[in-house]
Amino acid sequence: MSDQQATVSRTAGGPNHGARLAVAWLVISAIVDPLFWFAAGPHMPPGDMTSSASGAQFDFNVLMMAALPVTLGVWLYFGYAIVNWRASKGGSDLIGGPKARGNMKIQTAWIASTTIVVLSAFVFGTVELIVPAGAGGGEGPQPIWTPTSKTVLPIQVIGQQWKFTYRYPTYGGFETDTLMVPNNTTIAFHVTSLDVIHDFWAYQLGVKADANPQQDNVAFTTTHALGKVTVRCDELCGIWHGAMFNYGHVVSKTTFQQWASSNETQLAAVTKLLPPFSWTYTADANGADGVYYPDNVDKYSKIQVYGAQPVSVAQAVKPTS
Amino acid sequence: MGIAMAWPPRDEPSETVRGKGRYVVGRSARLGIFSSLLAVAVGLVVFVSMAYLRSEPPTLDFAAGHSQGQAVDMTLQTVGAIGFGTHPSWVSYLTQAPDGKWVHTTLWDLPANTRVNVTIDQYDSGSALRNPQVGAVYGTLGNAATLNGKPFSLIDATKGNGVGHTFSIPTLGINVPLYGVNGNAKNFCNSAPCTLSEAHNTVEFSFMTPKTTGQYGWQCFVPCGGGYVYGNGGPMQTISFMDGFLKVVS
Amino acid sequence: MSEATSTRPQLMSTPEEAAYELRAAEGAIWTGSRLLVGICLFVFASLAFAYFYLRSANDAGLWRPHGMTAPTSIGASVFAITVFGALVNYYGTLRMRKGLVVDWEVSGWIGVGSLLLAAGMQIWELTRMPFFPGASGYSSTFIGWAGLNTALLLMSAYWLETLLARSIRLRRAVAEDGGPSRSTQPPARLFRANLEGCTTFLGLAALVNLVFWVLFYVVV
Amino acid sequence: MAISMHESVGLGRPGETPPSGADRRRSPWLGQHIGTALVGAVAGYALGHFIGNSIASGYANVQLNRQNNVATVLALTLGVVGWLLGVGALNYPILKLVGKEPAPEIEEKGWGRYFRFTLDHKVVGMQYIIGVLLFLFTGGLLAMAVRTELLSPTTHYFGPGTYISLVSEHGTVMMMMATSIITGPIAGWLIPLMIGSRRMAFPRVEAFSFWMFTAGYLVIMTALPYGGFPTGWTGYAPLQTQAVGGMDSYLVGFAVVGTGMITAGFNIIVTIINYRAPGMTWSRLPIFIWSLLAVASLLALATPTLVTGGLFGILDRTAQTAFYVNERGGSAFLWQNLFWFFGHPEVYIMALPGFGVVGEILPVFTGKPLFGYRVGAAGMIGVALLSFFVWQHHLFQSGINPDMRPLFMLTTELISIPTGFIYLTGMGTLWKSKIRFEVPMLFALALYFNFLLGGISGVFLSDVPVNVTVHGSFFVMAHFHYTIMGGLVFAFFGGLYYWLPKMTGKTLNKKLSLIHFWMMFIFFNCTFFPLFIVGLLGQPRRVFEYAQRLQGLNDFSTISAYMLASSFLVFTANFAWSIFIDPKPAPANPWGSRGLEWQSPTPVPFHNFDRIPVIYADPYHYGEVDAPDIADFDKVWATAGAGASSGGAGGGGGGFGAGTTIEGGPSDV
Repeated sequence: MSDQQATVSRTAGGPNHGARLAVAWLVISAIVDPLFWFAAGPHMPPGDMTSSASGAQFDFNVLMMAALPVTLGVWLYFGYAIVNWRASKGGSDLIGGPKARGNMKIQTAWIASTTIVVLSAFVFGTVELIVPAGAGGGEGPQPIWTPTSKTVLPIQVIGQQWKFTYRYPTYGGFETDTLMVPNNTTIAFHVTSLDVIHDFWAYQLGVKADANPQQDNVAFTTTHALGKVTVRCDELCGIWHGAMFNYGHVVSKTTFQQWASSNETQLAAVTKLLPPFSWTYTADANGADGVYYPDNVDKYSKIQVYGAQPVSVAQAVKPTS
Repeated sequence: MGIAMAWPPRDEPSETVRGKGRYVVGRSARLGIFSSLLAVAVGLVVFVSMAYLRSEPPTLDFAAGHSQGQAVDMTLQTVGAIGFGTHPSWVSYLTQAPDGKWVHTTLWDLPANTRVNVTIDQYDSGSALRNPQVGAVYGTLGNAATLNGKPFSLIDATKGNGVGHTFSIPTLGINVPLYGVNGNAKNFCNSAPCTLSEAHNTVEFSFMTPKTTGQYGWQCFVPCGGGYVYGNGGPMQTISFMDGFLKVVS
Repeated sequence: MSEATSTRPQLMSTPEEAAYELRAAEGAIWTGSRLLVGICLFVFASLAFAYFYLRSANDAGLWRPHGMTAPTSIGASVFAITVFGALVNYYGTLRMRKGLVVDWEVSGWIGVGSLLLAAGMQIWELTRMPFFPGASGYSSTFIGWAGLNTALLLMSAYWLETLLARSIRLRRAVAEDGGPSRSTQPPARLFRANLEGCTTFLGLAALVNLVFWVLFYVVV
Repeated sequence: MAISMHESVGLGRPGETPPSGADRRRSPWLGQHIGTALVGAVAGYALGHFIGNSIASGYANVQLNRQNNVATVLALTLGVVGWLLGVGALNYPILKLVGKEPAPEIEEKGWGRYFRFTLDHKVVGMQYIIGVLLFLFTGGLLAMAVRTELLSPTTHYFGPGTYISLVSEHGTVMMMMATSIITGPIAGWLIPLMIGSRRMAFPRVEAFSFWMFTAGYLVIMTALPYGGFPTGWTGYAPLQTQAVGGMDSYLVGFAVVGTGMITAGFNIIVTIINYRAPGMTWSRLPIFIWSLLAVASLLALATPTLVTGGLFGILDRTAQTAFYVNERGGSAFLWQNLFWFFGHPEVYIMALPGFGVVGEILPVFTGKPLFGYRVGAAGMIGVALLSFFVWQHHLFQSGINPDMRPLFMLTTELISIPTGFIYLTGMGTLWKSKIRFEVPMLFALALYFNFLLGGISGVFLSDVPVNVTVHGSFFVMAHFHYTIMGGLVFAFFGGLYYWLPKMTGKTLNKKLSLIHFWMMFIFFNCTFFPLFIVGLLGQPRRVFEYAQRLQGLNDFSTISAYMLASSFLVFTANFAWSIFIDPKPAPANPWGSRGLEWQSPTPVPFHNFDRIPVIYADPYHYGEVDAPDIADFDKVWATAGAGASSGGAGGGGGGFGAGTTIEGGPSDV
């Protein structure tokens, strides 16, 4: 913005409004930007418990570095105009005619500078999306940006009206209401739904992925701090959407091992009733389908029809196909 | 009519174009008309919000006269078709009020941090589960429940009569499946309230209400809203049918 | 007008103003009919998007599980009759340009009849389907097509019919001025602009029918 | 629309005096009006219900749940048809079947005309004002209900089902309103006056769009008695397919309002292209008209996708097709794609007219010409074009096409460049100006303040990594309230305060207007700014339970929302008092505008201009000593306008005839 203001100032007489504005703007930016970066930045959501959370925090702060000067610059300009150029104070000598109707330099500078800002934001955003393996967002069934880590813990997140459950395919495929995540581990969340669209939002993990029926939506993150995690449904899914939340924990690897093995044993009886593990959670062959479609020719839920092939636990360790 | 206009424009009106007295009725009459329209609008809004939007089934009070440490007994029933009201064909829960009457509600006042003994008479037939995980009992006291007097911890919904409904409080981690009755039973109950002479299963369990007061939603996890995609519409999304609140009070 | 309803002088357009507004009205009909074609194209493009989306997302074999196809003979008839109606009308407009108004009227009525017949057959086809509407992606999009095409055909028939009815009245009204095809009277000029727009729209109907006939019956 | 291709010009000369005996000051109770429309709607509704019950009461799903969607859809659809028949909107389309010429467009008198199907765009404009205010205040009351529920994180004022229905109803009503809030009332009233035309191109289509709009209001209001709908305004399937009867009201309502939007956009485009006065070249067009041209092309071309998508939804719910049910060959993503292909242009439908309004207001109150007029106009067209290519940014976390995310991030961020032009024109116009802080100017400046926050937060949303946190949270909710309410609604009120003196000939009370502005501005920001923070701290949209720690911010927002709502009470009181109860005459041109619309007499005669004006200059010659006349209103065409009658574009060609062939008057450059 300083470009334009400086240019304007050269074209007009009287006090050098452009220079004043530019100086004020530079001073304000020089104060506000570092202030935000150092004082507020480290506390910005969603925190830094995982790679994707800290990535989102970093990106947010970087965007703020550009957004604050732009916003304050525009407000400063408007404030300056309101204070200085009011008719009740006499205002300026009116400029009419072609001079007031446009200024090629300013217009070009404006377009060029906004284009540069926008393209930089695009390049930055793309890098920040691709390098950290999708930045914690749901990448669909065939993720194209995958983590570098050799070992990935897959956790299947199942949305249903109205709760989330979690299946751990590498631990016998048990299913539980509680989300437990080991620390310093790369996780692949395989998010799917039994019915309508939900959205798995593990706030502190910096992970968000829609849960679609018959779809496997994969999101990656790597944990690096212990703590409590809030999980909320972020896509309107019916009456209890607002109550569709629960809490998870990032725990040490050994605690997680103990928890997982004990659950595997304790829940063995239930696990036996569950359908064989697959990337989309296919309803049981006799599962209630609501009898909305009366033809009964192609009932839901025959695994062979819907293509969701069961996979062995060994296959399940590496999430990508 | 060219307009080479002075700047800034003159303050006084350059041309008065419309006078008063255009209206058929006088000023006070217009004021009256407007005020009454406003009053009607306000009345309509208040009526709609109070009489319609805020209307809800009655809340049964299990907390009144409750003394500390004493357990609360609560009896519910589930029925395949409520048989009355605006949605006679919907499945529903009913609650027995302390005076013994069956009330079509799922809202209860319960004292905090108190043991609640629940008896559910299940009159509905069952089906398989979309998610068999909800066939397990968990979150009750001792993770225990009895079916017709016998303890059980898991129902395989693909066998026998399947699961009719569940009683689940997701935020408290409580889940109890209710075994279905035979849909072909001669004495199958077709409309509420059902009586014990009709085919039913009795499920009993206990749970502790939380220490913090507030409203805790509960629901059924069996897709029993027939005629809706995924079986989760209609009664499954309507308070007093398959959804309700524990209103935990101190 | 004997008793003036307004205190200001009655509006009297100069001939130049009248000509100006007449050209604006003609231009409005031209622009409007093209815009209408654009609007309808977006409607059918949405349908085509649905078709290709569901077809390409066929990972679970649910696009057309049992090789089901809507009744091919009825479908081909709907397509053929629609194209026939549009072509007949177009031929009629060529005749009308030579001053043969009645020729166009005959072909126009044939066109209306064809379009109505096609719409009727499209509805009849719905009762002759070998599949349930919700059986597959194909069946769903087909039902959508049948509904939208019926609406399109009825709309085209309506438009053409209004022009035919107008033409009959115009023939009398502008008889001494060269008839609807030659008259320079405003109603005749607007009528011709309107007919031109309608013919364009029928071209759209024929095109859409061709595309979706290929999609639903030929390359399924 | 085709059905109303009018023949404006009867057998006689255009504009010839109507046939005798046509004193249109008829009794307001006679003929067709809103009362007969209601009767028609009720009759159509009952008929539709009857037909639907005879068709579908035996369906298996209807037997199970006694919810007959076929009957509901037919009842609502035929209700709308009955409404249109009752008000007389279909009289001419029916008469056309027997070749009848349209009735002459003659002036109606008396207050009864405001309740009729009328061909005067100025009357339709006034009808639209009341219509959009009805929509706005209904949506506002629903918002109050939503905010009331959010006073407490755990105790509930409404049931959860009712709450979601209120949220959905609020969103839908407001979206429907916002599509028309400026294009209906202000644009409908002003376009012919601003381009020097005596009429809209298709006056019946103009009126039709209004009566569809009101029918849409009635239809969407039936959602509540039908049990509401749980999907929010986005109507995501398969929840849509699963929902109770209120969903039918949503789908039919959007189709009805959508049809109204298409027809309104259609009419605006055709009028602007064809009915510009001689000399009203493209470079002399007011910036507001440019914005309307951009908006109208979005209205006409994006909305068909919504209507088609809604039709698929209706088929899923009635004919049991499976467009949106994954398990049967459909795809829930299909709805998301179709909906947002409409939905994102829709967002700009709700931004661009606001830019146009402030573009008109700023030059008047700064006494300077609009800065960068061409850039501003190009920006609006650019926004309109780009808006067709950004829709998947709503689906960044959905699992659709992850490989496309960088592309949609780019297009989304690119759109901020043409949007930035609006700031360029605004800031350039303010440079060394003489600002008069009249009420319309305050609203215009407030738009620049608010929209900046809305726009900048949009860049955060477009950044995919940040989107992971803010998608679907209160952050996005605050973002679009800042753009739509902070932008469009502020522009609407600015426009009302600016043009109402022209429209009604009456002066609004300045003190009340100022109170309204300051309350609205302050409490708008107090209501929505905290919601950015609430969203960043993890509160998803459309929830009735939230974290205890967020109660303070939510309560602050709720209380501010109550104050915001009361600012509209001030406006209503002002409007009623100044227009109806105690009217004070307004000066002919109270703001000293050079706009063409201010140069016609007040009240504007039925035909707007006795002589079609010949335009000499654009309306922004402020601050010039020898400013040219904008137009000649008494040009005797027979001598001076010779160009007008030459080169007639016969046979339907020449869509760009008007405005370009005349070479009257000096050039303005």
